[in-house]
Amino acid sequence: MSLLSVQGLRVEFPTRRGVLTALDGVSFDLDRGEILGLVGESGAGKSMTGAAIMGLIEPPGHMAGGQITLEGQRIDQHPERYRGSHIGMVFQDPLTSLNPLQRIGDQLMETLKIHHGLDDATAKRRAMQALDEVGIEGKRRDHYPHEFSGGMRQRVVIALALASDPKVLVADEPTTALDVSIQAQILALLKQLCRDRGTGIVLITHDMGVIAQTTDRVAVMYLGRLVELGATDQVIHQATHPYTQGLMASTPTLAGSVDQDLFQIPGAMPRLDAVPAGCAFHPRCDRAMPQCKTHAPEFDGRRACFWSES
Amino acid sequence: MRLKVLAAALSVSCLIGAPLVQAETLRWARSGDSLTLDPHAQNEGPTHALAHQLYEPLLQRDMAGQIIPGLATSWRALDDNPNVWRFQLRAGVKFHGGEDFTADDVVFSVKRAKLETSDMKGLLNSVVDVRKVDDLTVDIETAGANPLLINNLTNLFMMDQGWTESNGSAVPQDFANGQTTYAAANANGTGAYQLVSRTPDERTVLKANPNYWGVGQFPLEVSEIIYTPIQSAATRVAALLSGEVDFVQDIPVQDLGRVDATSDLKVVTAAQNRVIFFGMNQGKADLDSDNVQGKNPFADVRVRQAMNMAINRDAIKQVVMRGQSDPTGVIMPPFVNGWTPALNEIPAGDMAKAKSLMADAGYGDGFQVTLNCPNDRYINDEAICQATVGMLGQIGIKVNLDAKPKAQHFPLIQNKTTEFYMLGWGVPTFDSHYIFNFLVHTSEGDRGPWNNTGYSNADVDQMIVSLESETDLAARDATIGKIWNQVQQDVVYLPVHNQVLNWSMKSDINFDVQPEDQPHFKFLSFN
Amino acid sequence: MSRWDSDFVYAFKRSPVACVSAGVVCLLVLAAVFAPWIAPLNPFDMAALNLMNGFTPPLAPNAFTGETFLLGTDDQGRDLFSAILYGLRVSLFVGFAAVALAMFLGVFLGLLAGYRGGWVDTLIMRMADVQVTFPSILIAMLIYGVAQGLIAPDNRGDLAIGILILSIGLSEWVQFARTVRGTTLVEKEKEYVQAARLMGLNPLAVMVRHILPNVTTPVLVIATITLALAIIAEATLSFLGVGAPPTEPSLGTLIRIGQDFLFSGEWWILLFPALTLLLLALSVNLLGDWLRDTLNPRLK
Amino acid sequence: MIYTLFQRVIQACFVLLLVALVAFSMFRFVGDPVQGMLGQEATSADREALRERLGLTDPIVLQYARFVLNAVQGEFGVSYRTGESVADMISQRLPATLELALISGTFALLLGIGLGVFTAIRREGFVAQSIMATSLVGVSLPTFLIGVLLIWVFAVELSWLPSFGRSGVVDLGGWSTSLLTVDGWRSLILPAITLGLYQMTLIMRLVRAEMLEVLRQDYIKFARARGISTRRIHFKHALKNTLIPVITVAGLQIGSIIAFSIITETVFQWPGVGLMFINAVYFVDIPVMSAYLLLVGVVFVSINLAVDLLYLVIDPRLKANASEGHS
Repeated sequence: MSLLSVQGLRVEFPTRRGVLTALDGVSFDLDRGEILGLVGESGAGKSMTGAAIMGLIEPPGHMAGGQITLEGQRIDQHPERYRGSHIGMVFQDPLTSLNPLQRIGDQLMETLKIHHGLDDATAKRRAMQALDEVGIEGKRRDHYPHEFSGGMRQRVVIALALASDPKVLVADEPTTALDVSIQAQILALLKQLCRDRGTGIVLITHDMGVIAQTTDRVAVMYLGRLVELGATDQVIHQATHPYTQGLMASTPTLAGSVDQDLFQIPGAMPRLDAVPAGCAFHPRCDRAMPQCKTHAPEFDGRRACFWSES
Repeated sequence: MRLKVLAAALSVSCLIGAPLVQAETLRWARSGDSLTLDPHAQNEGPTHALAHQLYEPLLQRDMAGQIIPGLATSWRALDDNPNVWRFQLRAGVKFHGGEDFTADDVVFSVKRAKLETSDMKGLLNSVVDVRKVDDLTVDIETAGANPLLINNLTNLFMMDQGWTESNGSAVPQDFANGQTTYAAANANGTGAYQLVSRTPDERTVLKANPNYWGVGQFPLEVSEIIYTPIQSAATRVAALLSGEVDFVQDIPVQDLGRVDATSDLKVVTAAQNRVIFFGMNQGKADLDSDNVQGKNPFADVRVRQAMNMAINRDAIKQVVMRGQSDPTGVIMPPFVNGWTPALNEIPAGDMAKAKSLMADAGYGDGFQVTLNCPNDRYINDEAICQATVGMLGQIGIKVNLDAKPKAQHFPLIQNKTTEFYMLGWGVPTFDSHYIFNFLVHTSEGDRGPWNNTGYSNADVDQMIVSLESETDLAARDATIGKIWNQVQQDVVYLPVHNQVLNWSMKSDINFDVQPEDQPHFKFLSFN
Repeated sequence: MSRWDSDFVYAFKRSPVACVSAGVVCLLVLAAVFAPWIAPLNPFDMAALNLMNGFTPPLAPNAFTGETFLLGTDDQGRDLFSAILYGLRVSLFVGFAAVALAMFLGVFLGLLAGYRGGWVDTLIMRMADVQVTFPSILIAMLIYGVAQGLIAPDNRGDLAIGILILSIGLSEWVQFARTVRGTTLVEKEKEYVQAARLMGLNPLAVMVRHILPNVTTPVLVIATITLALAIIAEATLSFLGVGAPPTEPSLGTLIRIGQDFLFSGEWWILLFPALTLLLLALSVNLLGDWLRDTLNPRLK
Repeated sequence: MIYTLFQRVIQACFVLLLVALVAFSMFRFVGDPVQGMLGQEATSADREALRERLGLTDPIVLQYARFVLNAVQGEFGVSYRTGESVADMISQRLPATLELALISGTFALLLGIGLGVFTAIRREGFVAQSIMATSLVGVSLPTFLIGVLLIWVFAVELSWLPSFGRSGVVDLGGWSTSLLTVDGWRSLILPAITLGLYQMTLIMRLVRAEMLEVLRQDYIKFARARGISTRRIHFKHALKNTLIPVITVAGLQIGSIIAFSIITETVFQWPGVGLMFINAVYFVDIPVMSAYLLLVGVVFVSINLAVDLLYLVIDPRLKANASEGHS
């Protein structure tokens, strides 16, 4: 039994132009200690998937189908029971993720007390321990968020997210807002902490470099649908879906030598209210076949594409 | 101690037997407060109204406006010297502090009221000396015979010499320079009520004077008076309607109906000794505020006659005043010596004739002028002006109305900067001379200070001055009649009406309206 | 831009509050503009009034003259319906003019402060701080006092409206200035401004062209809310005796007159002007609220 | 921080001097006090003499210098109307106004914050929407009318509350309070509501807007992701962040409350400085008017200073900046 299992996830947004399907048929599993990358262009539904796992979809959006299980138990019906305690989350911008008016130690203790029912003294000790684990001196627990640099703040955020020993951590672009030099440190820290505790990570990013460096497996999303899923090496080097191939070819660090011209996928991802019939990617696909325009390919556990099946 | 208990028991049994003497509190409200407790520092209605409860003059006007004895029991001009008035003082009168009232106090008080800082000195211009004859007799000497001296003494309050001097108040409070004295905040009079506490503009509490000389002569049924100024008219009405006050002098005319219809309230009505009128500058060669170049339309008597006809006094009474006014054709209330029904006759409202008069005067197309009007002094002053603007508009006079608080309005008249204005005039001496001297006499020197019309008639001036020393009252009255005829003929002013007082009170109160708007609460009784 | 427009129109159509309040505001503004043609009488022409018509109840014949009036008459025999239409005109004129003045001042000072920076900025923004602490009614009393001293008494009647506009306008410019200054500070750093400078164009002129479209939305919202404030401030000042004269009454003056007749049973003299004012201010406020919610991208 | 404070105090003094100039010069020109003080029998010679005595014939600059010098010593002269010392008049009436301002301010703040939070977290709810709509009625009617209507309903028609004045006053050694008696509180209710309604609406709407803004912030999302209960997020995390901008506005509202008490005190005959001021305006009582304006200036400026200081205390970000010396 996998740690986290997402099956046939569907999220809908009722709008004045009709119901928009933000996620459709997203399925994947996550094992203990595993890091699963979620990639795709902006608007592909990566963050929405993360929010769905946390049960934090902003109304009027809602989960319209599928299920999410943690160690075999459904968590999507009462996400508040698992949120924070069983599943933690790290957001993109460490500068805005912390309450500016609360000392970081207090924020940590608050989380610890809520989830573990600790007394003040124990909570304090654990808070200092947690800070220590992310490489922050315990005595800085009395400092306010604005007294830390961006990287340090993200460490605090990670400490907060992991304070309750969650089984799964959803990290939504955890390094995007940071300097490149800090990014690697934070990723390494995340990776190490999760390996030590056996925490599974869903790492949401648009940065293929981060994926290559950090994840065990990777899921590629396009317009709210999963298009490819596989071991990181495999996806990067032997992509089967034309979209994934395009994505890889357009990433400088993965595309080979520097002087080679970067590939660019033609066109832009359509808006959610104008999803093409058939395979959503077909208008931009140079390998589109007639059936792509009429039928949507099923996800077979590895990819969703008529061309690569054939 | 035992004695006291016995006395208390006795008085309690007396109280039971005598229903007239019971503890009754009267909550009294009006729009403004008394300005000072120093009885000589301000010559002003609300100030005198409070002072009359605490202090007493030698003689006073009763609730009907008649002169009655106060601290003097009798008075007469000496047969051998008409310049001297002799006053017999009431015996056995004590001040609130227990001091005896004597001739020395009278001499002191009159002299005090003649000092530079006194606001009452203008009424005592003719007084040259005041002398003690014996402990209960005083002589007041005037420059020349003054047959009407006593009319000027009805608001001249008597203070205790010892108390006043020992409290550093021998000189009246210098009100203008903002001096504060002991006597301005405390009171020691002979009046029917004595001061308990006072916060200016907020609340003044009086209680009955147990040693008052008039016990038995006056009803004296009010044992405590709580006086509260309430500025906002609506709030004043609300306070009366909700039973928070018992007696209000100035309820707006439109609310009298509702007050009267309220089961435990009533309205008592009487004419007031105050006339409302318009003045216009007819003496200037050219007006600044009009649109006529090179001449003054008011200078033409036909224009003034036309205006006099255009003002529909009955409509003003009916609508603006809700019937609560007494339209008049002369700037003199009926209480005043010299008043006749013929003078009082209001001009016929003949619009056609008024228009033809305007045309004859060369203003067939009308003209434009500014009217200055107070908005917080007389009953519905601003509304009367507004109505007048409309009426004058009908004979082609386009009037711009400029209404403002009294403190800003009156300077315009006194500085002679207004050319068309509203004014009200009370006549505390009840004699025509008071009106002539202030409003008709050419404005020069001490005379005619409020005559802003530019009206100047040497004959009239000479007759006015002659009134002051005329001892033959019949001849004097004849001169008064002659002056009035000239004033009416020249249409010096445009009279509107005499104000009507409406005192609103709890229905169980028996109280007549005093024509000077002075409630003397010692006369008040309960049903 | 067109999408913004269509979104805006769509949102507008979907909000009954916005539709109704905009409708009411339009109706009232039209009524005010066309008052001379709609009103049965000219209430400002005192000569045309018949005092005997005073205190006529709505739709009931007057006891003396037999005339009937839709909303009754006031204490001067003035047809209330006409008086309200003309009063609306005065109130709206004061409101719009005051807002225009505040907007002009605010935009100008905001631009200046943001663009020049340094001591000019400090001075203007300090002035704004001080200004904000002094409520409009005190400013109005100040200006009224000064005007009383400086203006010849004969002209005061005509100038009452001017004083109202000046005092309300002068006390409401701060919000405009702050908004414009903020936008100016952002725009100043952009490349096109530098480019304009390099090309020898007047950078300020270039900025104004770029900044004004950027601040249209917030300025519109502030203007709407300020309009409601100005209309109420006018009424309050009329109560204190600093407002429009009773011969040419605004809604505020009508209410001040009407409240004298609250207890005496002539309810219509207060009720109709008060209702009109309430309707006007409420609609403008609701519209301002809705505009702020709809146009503010952060609130979407 | 000391530097900032110093800068602020200097600015405050400058502002006050300016206010003094305005207070002095404007009122110097309104009407003519001399006329009001003398009775109807006064002659023009009397008036000139009085003018001379009051120093109204001196050059304006001299009068201003004298005014400022006296004001600094707490000496505002004497009222033309009542003859009392203006300083005494103010100290006698200030408690009434301050208590009224305090109660209506507290009412506005508590109810404003409470309703603001409620309408923000129940943003779409019917009750919240109704509160928002009715609150606009409160700001769409002039204060004086609300006061008169309250008197009409609660004093005249229902006879529940007094219609005017300040009763049940207890003197606490120079400070008269009406907060110690039932009567005192009863007489406070209507004026306090009248005065506080506008501010309450304003604060409520501000709190709502700020709260909605705060609730959109990342740290609120992160707090939710950390599993903190909605209740705790609203009242612990969001509210405190909401209140920071509210402090400035609320502080400025105290100034408004004191200024608007002119109207409320007139309607309810509340014996405070506002009523004193309006009487002074009608009577052209220059010393009282100038002193009042200066008083309001001092109150406003000190409130501004206090708000600045409060900011430093509450917001740790500013404290850091100020201590580094660049604010």
